[in-house]
Amino acid sequence: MSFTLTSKDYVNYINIVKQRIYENGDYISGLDAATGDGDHWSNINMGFESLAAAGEELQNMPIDAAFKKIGMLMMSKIGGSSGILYGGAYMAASKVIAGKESIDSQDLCNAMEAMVNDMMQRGKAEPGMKTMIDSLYPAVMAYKQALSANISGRETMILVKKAAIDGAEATRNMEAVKGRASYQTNKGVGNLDPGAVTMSYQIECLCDYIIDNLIDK
Amino acid sequence: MSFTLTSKDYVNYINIVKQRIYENGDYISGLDAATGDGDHWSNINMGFESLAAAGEELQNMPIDAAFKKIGMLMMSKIGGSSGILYGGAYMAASKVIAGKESIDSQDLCNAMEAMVNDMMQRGKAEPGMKTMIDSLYPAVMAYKQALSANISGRETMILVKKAAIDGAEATRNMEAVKGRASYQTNKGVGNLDPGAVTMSYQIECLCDYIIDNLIDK
Amino acid sequence: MKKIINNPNNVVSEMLEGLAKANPAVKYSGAGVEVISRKEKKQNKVGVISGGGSGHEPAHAGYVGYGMLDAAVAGNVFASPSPDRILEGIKEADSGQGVLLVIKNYSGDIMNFQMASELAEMEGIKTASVVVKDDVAVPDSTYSTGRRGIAGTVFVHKIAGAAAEQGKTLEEVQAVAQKTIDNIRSMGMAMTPCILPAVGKAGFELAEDECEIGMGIHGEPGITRQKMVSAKELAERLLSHILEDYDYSGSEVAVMVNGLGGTPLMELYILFNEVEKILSEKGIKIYRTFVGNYMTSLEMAGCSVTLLKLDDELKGYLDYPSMAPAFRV
Amino acid sequence: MKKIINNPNNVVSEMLEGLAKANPAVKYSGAGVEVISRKEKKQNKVGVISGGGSGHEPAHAGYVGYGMLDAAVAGNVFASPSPDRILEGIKEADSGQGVLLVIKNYSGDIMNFQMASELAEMEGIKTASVVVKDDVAVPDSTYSTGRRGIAGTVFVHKIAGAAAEQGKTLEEVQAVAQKTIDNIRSMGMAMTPCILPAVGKAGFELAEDECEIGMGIHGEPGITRQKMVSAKELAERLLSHILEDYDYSGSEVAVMVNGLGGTPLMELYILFNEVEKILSEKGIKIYRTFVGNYMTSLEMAGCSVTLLKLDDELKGYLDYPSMAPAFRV
Ligand SMILES: Nc1ncnc2c1ncn2[C@@H]1O[C@H](COP(=O)(O)OP(=O)(O)O)[C@@H](O)[C@H]1O
Ligand SMILES: Nc1ncnc2c1ncn2[C@@H]1O[C@H](COP(=O)(O)OP(=O)(O)O)[C@@H](O)[C@H]1O
Ligand SMILES: [Mg+2]
Ligand SMILES: [Mg+2]
Ligand SMILES: [Mg+2]
Ligand SMILES: [Mg+2]
Repeated sequence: MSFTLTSKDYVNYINIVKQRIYENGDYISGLDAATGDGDHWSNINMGFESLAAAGEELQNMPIDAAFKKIGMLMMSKIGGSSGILYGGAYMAASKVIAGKESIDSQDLCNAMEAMVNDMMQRGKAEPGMKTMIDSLYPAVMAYKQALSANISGRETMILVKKAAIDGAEATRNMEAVKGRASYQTNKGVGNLDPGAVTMSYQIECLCDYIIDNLIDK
Repeated sequence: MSFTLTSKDYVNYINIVKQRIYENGDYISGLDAATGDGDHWSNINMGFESLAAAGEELQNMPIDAAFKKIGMLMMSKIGGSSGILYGGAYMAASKVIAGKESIDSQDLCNAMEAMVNDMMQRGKAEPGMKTMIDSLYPAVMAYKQALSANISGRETMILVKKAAIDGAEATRNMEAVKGRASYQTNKGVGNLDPGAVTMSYQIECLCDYIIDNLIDK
Repeated sequence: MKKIINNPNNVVSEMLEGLAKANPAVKYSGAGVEVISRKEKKQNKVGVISGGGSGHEPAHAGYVGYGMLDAAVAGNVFASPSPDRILEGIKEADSGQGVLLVIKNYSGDIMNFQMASELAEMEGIKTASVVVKDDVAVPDSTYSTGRRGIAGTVFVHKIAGAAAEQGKTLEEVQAVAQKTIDNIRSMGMAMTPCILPAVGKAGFELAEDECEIGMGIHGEPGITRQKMVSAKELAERLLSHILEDYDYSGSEVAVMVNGLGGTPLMELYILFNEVEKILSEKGIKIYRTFVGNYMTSLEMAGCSVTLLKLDDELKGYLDYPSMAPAFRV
Repeated sequence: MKKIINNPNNVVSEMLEGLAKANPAVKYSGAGVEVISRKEKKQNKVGVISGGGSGHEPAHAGYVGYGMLDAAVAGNVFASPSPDRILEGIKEADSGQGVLLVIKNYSGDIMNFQMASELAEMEGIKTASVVVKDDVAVPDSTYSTGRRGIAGTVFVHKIAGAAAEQGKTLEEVQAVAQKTIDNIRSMGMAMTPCILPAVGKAGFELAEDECEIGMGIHGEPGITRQKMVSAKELAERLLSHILEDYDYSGSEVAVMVNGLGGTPLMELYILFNEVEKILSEKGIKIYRTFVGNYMTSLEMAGCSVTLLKLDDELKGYLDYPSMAPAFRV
């Protein structure tokens, strides 16, 4: 039912999502340019490049330490809103999985919940405000529900992934309250939130990685 | 054979050439941009606008005083190379026709000769250096020759005009020595000198004005 | 993209390296930290630091110097510096009397400076913060992020820096910085987009005859996109937004006409000439004027106008000497 | 054309009116004369004036102030001022000890300043002239007009101004200005054209990946049009032209990295960072550095690099205080 996610797995996943983000440069830059300052892609891309560069070190750490290190790297390399939000989130996640070499599905769900809580608190933001939270929050909700419903690991991952993608898509019609899109007269309505889209890439890649590599077919 | 050119005529001529220059803005600006700094048209256009604005005053002066005033206006309103060259030239011309209410063909020839001499001295330039002198100088030579050959006033004006236009055209293949075109690696070869072109407009308009208005057909 | 750069990823460190070589009064922390600070550290003085994304040069590193900032912390282009960088800036600025953080009101900056100040407190350094929000293009709000901080920030650096230099306490410096913020309003416009080095192309376009009133210093949306207007109309438009928001009537002000990077000084002076006429008509007295590129957006063409209402206290601080290369008084 | 202006024909007078309102230490002669001069006139001091076409702001009016110019005379955009304007500038600068005219080497400027100095002599004012020709993009020549005067001119203002302020005679000020000129070399490049307000469109184009090495500050042709290069290669290229022309090896220099108006400070610092590396490799010691927009070409994107070889005398004058708003030392 469950799976075991190691630091090595996480580094593999990082390399996958790094590529995904890299390939979508024009698209993501365009989303942030439309409603913000245009740097979200270059921020997050630089962040994943530095995570990938630290891959060797990360994969030899226990997963809690790896998460902490990832948080510190994202906070210091990305900068901007995303850097601190991801940085804080990974550090918070690291705490709830403290002492673990590797994690199972419940741990991952707990970690993601800790992440979204930290983001909401730090960003003084809630779901519905047209931010990256709008992808992560529904994914966490779906994850929790799936775990309590006791459905298969594969189905769980599919539900989580779908919630994240739908959540990102739902930002299109939201009015921005936080972040730069809130400066627009129309509050960014009609445009996707770039942070929600890159969040959905990450969740999607992670779920796919778990499905493809950690769960028996 | 000869004609009588008054200040009133000169002001009429100024209005005609002002229009001619105004209409060729893009063309002349383009010539100066290609080899220089692009301001020749705006300089000379501003100059003729201020001459036209002073028309009332100019047409009630004796012609020697009008030339002096024109020189002062051109020097102070045009600026750049053209302003001082035209300014100095008109002042020099004013001296050779000193004491005259109006001028005849010989006087005009003398005035133009004084002009080109002043320009050459002030600009430390000679014919063949790809400047406005290359239009004025041959015009003066043609004028002198025509006067000594004793041909008709109409024919004289046609010859003067042709010499000015041909002279301007001849700058195309000259290498610039003075002025900004001299900075080009190819010394501006292939491009007309803007100052020569606007000089040829002036001589052409003046000759045409004399033919159309001052000479019996 | 045509820029005089080497690698787009190194623009910040190479720029600051160059800046520190050009200005012997400051030192550069090195790549990855991106802090410019005074070489001669005065003891027992409140430190004043600022920072934010890069691309706003001379902000913020150009304002480090006697009478102004003690340190400036640079993020990547248009991205707030991270807490660890800011912490280094705080440490450089600290000489035992605490450090004031001058923050521009963007959620990224707020979050990063907030965490940095927590880290500093953990290391025993007292900090206080002020948040500059002068851009009247955005409605003020406590629910949303609210008003952006733009060119008016430079006045806050100047005044807080002077107060600190004169030996005021952290609370006093913070109070006068806050008072400055409360009396500043700015409004900008842009005529061309800017290009982030790492992105390589413009994020939006403005037609050959268009401008955007109220655009932010990161190219954030403004109030209206419209046909370009004359300098006179532009001055009226920008000032009307400012004067609707805050009552400057009868007061003495400092004026800043700020260029966004691609607009020549000639145009800024022509704009100021119109601004002055309007203020003088309205009986608003100009005490001191600053015209130039103070808070830019890379190569963006455009400008902003800032008014700061002055009293004797603020005048004194504004007039106090500053040796910061980008703001010599 | 998108410019913050009113009427293209009034840009110079409106700009100078704005400048004088912003800077209480200077006065403006009024439209048609276009002279900015110091309000407080020191008696019995050699006057130093400069001027030229407008569009090079802060040159020349921004260099009027204690320790630098006494007056600056502005022509229309890119057109030398006329003799009558220059004469007014000379009169403003004269306090009985004569006036030095700092002229940039363009035939228009030479002819207009020459006539102005004759007019001044007729009115009993002694004048002397120096002609700045620092642009190594153009071969030097006595037959043709020869080398253009570009950003290096600002160093001549600074040094002549300091010498005059220290009470040197007209001959002495002229001699030190000439010595400065003899030791200055500059080289520039451009990435975009500029637009004359009265013309309304660019006179030439540069492709999205092209630059022109050696282009003049009025958009005059350079040496080569080529693909854009990195900051490192650009520094090598510009310096190689300079160093081929004049032997700076083993000497101490002042460096200026000048922006043409549309290039952000970030890029200028990155370029300087490379310039510094090359000079230090070659054992050329930098005594003092100036990075910024000193001699611009309207909104043109581009830059120039200037080296001035210093000895103790020139160092002294370079370091002497200047209160000119665009060149505070
Ligand atoms: N206060 C906030 N809370 C949560 N998320 C936020 C907040 N502010 C911004 N974001 C997210 O950050 C994204 C922008 O990130 P980025 O472009 O890297 O930073 P910046 O806005 O500082 O330029 C937005 O699309 C949004 O998803
Ligand atoms: N030394 C000179 N002698 C004669 N004519 C000159 C000289 N220098 C320039 N010119 C003429 O002036 C014209 C340029 O005039 P203009 O553009 O008004 O001045 P500037 O070159 O100062 O921008 C050139 O096309 C040329 O005909
Ligand atoms: Mg962004
Ligand atoms: Mg010209
Ligand atoms: Mg940003
Ligand atoms: Mg010119």
